[in-house]
Amino acid sequence: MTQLMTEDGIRCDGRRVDELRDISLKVGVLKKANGSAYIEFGKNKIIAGVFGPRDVHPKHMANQDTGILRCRYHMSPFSVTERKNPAPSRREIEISKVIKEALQPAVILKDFPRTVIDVFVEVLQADGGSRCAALDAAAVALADAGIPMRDLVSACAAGKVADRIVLDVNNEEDQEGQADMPVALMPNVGKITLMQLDGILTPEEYKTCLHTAIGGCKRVYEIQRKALMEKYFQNGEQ
Amino acid sequence: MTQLMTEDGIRCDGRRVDELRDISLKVGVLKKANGSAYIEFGKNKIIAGVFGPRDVHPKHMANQDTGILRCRYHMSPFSVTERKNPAPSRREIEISKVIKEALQPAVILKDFPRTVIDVFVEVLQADGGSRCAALDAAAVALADAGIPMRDLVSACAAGKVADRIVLDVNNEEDQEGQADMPVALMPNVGKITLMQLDGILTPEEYKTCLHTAIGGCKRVYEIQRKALMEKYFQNGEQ
Amino acid sequence: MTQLMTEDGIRCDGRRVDELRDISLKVGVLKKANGSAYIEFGKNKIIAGVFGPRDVHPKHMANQDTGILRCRYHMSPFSVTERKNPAPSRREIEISKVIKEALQPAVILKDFPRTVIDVFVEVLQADGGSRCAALDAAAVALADAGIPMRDLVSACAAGKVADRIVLDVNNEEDQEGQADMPVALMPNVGKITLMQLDGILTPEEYKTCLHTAIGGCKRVYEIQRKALMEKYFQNGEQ
Amino acid sequence: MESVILDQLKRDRILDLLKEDKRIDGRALDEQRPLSIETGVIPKANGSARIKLGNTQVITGVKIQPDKPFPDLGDKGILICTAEILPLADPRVEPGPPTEEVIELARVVDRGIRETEMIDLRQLVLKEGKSVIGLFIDSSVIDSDGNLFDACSYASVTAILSCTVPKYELKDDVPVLVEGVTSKPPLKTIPVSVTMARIGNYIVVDPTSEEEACMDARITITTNSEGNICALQKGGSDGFTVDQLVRCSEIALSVGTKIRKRFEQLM
Amino acid sequence: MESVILDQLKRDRILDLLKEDKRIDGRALDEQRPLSIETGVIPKANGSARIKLGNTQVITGVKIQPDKPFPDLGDKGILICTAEILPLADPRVEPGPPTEEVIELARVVDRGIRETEMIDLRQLVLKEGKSVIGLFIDSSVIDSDGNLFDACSYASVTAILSCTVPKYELKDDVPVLVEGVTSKPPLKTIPVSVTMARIGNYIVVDPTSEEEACMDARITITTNSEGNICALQKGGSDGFTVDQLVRCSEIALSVGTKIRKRFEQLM
Amino acid sequence: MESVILDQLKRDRILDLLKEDKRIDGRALDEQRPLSIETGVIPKANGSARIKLGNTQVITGVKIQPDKPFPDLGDKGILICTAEILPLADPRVEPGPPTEEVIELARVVDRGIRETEMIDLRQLVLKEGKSVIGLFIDSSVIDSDGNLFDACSYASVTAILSCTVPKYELKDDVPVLVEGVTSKPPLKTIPVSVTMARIGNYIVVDPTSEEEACMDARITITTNSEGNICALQKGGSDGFTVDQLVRCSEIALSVGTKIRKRFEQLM
Repeated sequence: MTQLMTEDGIRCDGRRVDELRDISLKVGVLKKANGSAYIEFGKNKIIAGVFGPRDVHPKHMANQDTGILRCRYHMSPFSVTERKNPAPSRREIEISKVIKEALQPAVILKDFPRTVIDVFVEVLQADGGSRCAALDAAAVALADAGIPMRDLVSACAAGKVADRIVLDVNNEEDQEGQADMPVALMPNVGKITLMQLDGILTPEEYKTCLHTAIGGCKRVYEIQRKALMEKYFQNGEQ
Repeated sequence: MTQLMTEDGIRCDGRRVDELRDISLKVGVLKKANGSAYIEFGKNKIIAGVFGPRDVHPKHMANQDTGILRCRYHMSPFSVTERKNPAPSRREIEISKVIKEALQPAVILKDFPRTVIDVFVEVLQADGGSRCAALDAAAVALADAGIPMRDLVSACAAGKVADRIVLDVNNEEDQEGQADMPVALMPNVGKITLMQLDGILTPEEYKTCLHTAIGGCKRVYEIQRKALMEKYFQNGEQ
Repeated sequence: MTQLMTEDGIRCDGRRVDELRDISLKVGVLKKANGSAYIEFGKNKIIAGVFGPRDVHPKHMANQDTGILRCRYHMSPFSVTERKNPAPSRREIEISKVIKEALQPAVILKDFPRTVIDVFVEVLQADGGSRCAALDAAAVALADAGIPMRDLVSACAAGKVADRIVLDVNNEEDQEGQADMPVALMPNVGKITLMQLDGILTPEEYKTCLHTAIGGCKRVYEIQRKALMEKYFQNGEQ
Repeated sequence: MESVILDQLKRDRILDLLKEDKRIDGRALDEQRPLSIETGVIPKANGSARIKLGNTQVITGVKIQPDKPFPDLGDKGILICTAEILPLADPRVEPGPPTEEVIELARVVDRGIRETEMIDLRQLVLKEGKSVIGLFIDSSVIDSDGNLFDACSYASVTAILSCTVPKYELKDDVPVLVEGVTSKPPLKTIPVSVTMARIGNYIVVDPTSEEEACMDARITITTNSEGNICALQKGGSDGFTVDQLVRCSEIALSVGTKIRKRFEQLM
Repeated sequence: MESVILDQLKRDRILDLLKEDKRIDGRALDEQRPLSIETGVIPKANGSARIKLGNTQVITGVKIQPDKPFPDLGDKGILICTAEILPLADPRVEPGPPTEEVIELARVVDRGIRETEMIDLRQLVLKEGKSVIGLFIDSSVIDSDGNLFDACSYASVTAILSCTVPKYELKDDVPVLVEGVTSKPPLKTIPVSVTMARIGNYIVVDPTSEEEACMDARITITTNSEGNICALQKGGSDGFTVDQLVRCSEIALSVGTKIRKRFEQLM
Repeated sequence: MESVILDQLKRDRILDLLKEDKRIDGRALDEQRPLSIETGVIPKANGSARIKLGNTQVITGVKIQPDKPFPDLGDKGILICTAEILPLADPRVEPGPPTEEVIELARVVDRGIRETEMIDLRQLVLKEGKSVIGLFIDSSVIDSDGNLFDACSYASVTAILSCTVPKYELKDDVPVLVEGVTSKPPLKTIPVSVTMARIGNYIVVDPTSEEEACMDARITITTNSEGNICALQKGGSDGFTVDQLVRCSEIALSVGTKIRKRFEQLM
């Protein structure tokens, strides 16, 4: 059993309670995809690729009135400690769905009736908070693909560890901590588009945890903006 | 090893050889289905729901000249002693087929070209004779859905237990008895539309068994009629 | 461990290094298939049936500009020592693909746009070299179906056993020998349309092995011709 | 998808009513539909319940049998909740492998029971790392008129509350049933989920399928007997504001308390 | 489905002939097509047979190998009959998971052998509850011209009659093959199935695929060496009268007796 | 399939250039695209590599864990190579079960490593017939621009070269990890695959997806450190002449030697 927090409030990976893990985000890393991004978020290593708007197969899934969004969150066999079966698990299917619903409010699908936008996320190495990191990369990959968007989507978890509310739960804290609450935010619109909770919080802790996560989302947003700027406005000019 | 029959011809559940188990049948138990019925037949608890006539998906299965009938017989995981895997077994697929073929002669499909009528049967608790009980509920659910029919379909098994031909084989008799013969009858038309046999019968016993089962079907028919009357002509008037 | 070759160059089944196993080939053995053939090649017993050109299902797989060829190589559960699961294994799927690509150059598909030619191969009993024997039967079944062809396809393996290059590797030699190289030849056109290698060969042995296999293919071709002649020109007249 | 115009008209109608604090079926915004609970409906199961929440109807059965523990969880019994929407429950459902909607439904129900630690799984161990008791809690939706999350959750929770655990003993490391001896399941708390829909700026509790068809977003919040929040799932193709999320947690606690009292009467 | 008019014409033609007690291929109504039986066609299998029933052709192989018994059936060996219609047998068959027709075919063949107790499975036990002998009897239809039920059944029965059972002994609870020692399978009776089609009011034995395409209903009745009826399956989209069912049982007994004599010559 | 005319024009253009010994991207016919190799990119795996071959990009991870040996191969450890084309790598790829193309890809990569006996599997046995070490070498194509065979093969080989094997010891027949003790994998040779396309009468090394779209046939030849040929796979819808096949083997040996030097620097 790991000690998750010192008396001085230092977490098992050396962070303070309100500190994010290291994040590095790179836009446009793939040639064939219309848009792509690679994120390292703590020990998470995740790549996102976007295709579309394009024709829907099978055709009966197309919608005459709007474009549709599809998402696939998938973990590589070597991404976790014990080799993972490559077939999608029920957990991966559920995460694919909540990620899709988190991105959907940000994407202007009405402009592309009868088409699909496909977002594919591959977790090459998994750590705590992989669904948030996946969302952060996916949102930027959508922007990189030139898809019209109302806002970015920025995601980060908060949680409860050693009786304290902490930002950005890592793998050990997720497994041995008291609560994990992943949150995704449209930072300019101010909407929460993904929220889940596993673990036990008092009503007061619930509010604190939510605000802590939102603070993390906003910091992630700055990193996403910077990564897009780096690709599209490298030389400082507009 | 259960003793299946006393010297006085009393069966392990207290019935005489020509006695049916208790049957209760209720029509119109579901809101979303176009027709439905719930049957308790001994310890069987089975619900049937009907949709249609409606469009066929996938479309290439539609028939220009006639409507088609589809059936699904399915057992709930908790319906049997040992928890059942929810995926359909080969046994369930075969029973779905023989139930479909037992109902088909009674349904006037020619009137609804290019459409499908779907009959879904769920065995919530299974006892001996579940396919007969399922058929009894399904036939009534078809009528409840307003599907034009030539006749009802009434089903009941007979069998051989302790060297005697008995009506309406229960679970213990099915497993330890000598023969089980489920039969379905269109009672007014006089046609047998389902018949199977597992076990060994002399030619003479075969005839007796068949007639015994038909007698049971006719008694079930009265119960089906009464259940439909109760729903549609509750106040005695026509 | 079997002794695979005597000092006199006699192989474990009594053959010399350049000797084929017994081959018997019969054309037109099935009634429903448009073309068919049955081959016994050593202990291999393989039947091939061809349907087409016919409509493609599902339709989106059809090609406006050309016919397509599909192949299925399948092993019966009783074809091998340990009972085989009837579901197609990855090995069978790969062999289906290389057989299809070996037949494709010989079949004039351009004449039949929007259609499919289906080649089904069933291995009733398997021995070494079953993919070559399957190809030999399939090519003749295509001809029997009246499909326009540029050439036949004749297949035979060579390999390395006890440090010598041998023709037509049998089961024991395949499993305990040093190399196995199945080869398919369009004998009149002079093209190699299937070639694989498992095992280790020097560059010089590689060339010898390839020429040895081609020699085998040519002898198989004579057997294929004779089998077709027997069906179509039984009385010696043209 | 076929009737976009009708859907829009229905949404307009629902929103117009909401502006007057009314719902299409006459309920208050934070009012659940009538809830009926029957237990013991499947005598062959170790526990069972039939729930009617308005026109939504769910049957849950609990099967309890010895099993091998999961690797690394050798000191805990097994708990698996599944959910299925039977094709007779809904014209849109087709037989076949579970859709992502059904997988989400089952996983949310499962987490609501697992994360609240309703059952003390440590008390269900026959031999650590070798042999444990497994609880399989399978829910079948037989009539589908919205809010399957709460209906399946309530049916699962009440089926557990009503179940009896058969006794098993190890003989030569093989679990053997001890006939006639049963006990109540080792319970720690009673989880209650409350699902809400956001339609425009309004939060409505226990949406019908009509309301779900035009909602913007959905949230399911599970609370425990101690008044804490223990599981949450946002769904749907739009989001919530922070204020709405706080309001939802308050509704979940107050509605949950009422429901829990009904459940406690079953014990 | 494409050629409804042609199907109707064909049915009219067949019915016109039946009124004169004739069939389209010249047979009497209760006459089977020519039956050829070859055994030992797959030497690598423990038993095998190739059956031609008119143009219908089936190959069956028997594999015999040690296995674990089914739970609750620890005092019996394993018997599993499968059937497959190979895609080369019929233009309508596509590769893929088995259809409901094929599942019914396999299960009817299996029950015909299982319910007659053809093989005394109690003699195939190495160690009760732990280790038994399994017989896997796999049938492949390679040419499909009607009445696959009887063709697969005859191929399975004759493959069993011709098989030799290898000897296994337990060493440290592991079954080990005793080389060179085999025995005949422990047989109790010889089941024979007879399939009939009803077309109008006529019952015809051993229908071709042409007759199956326009039949009203189908019945397969299996009898044993003692003259009893031991398995039955009605199929098809219409029914039978009681009189027809009694008549069918009589035909099944008389035709079955003739076929059984052919089978007995193989022993 | 949609743009038959464009494909034909592209093929004409490529063939015209080949007549002048040129390729569409300026390479010589026997010249590979730039190859970049990074190892250790997935620290949680026991070995890993990221390969870029032109615009084709593959990541491979090696997982090493105790397993049961295959029956009849009780004296050998387990080696399994898989390959997957991720849907983000290629607009034509859809999620779902592997296509025949992907199955061929994985099996060719696997045989290239297995048949050359790169790893001495006999050294990976904990207890003969009972417990062995398994190497799972999983390749994911993340950008697909032709010649996935070599890209996956190189990624797999370099991931193996860079991996460390954890130590396991049997305690009561259960394999237990010995913390902190690792070793290099037991290597015997370094296989290098070289894939060539035939376009008309020209053989080009390392085809791009543009070249693959108009090639006549494909061949992958794997050679080992001793200069022998150890695995070969012909693909594509046309064939090769004998002379071309000999020429291809010579190219595979000469190009393979250069690549192998790059690999050896990783050891």
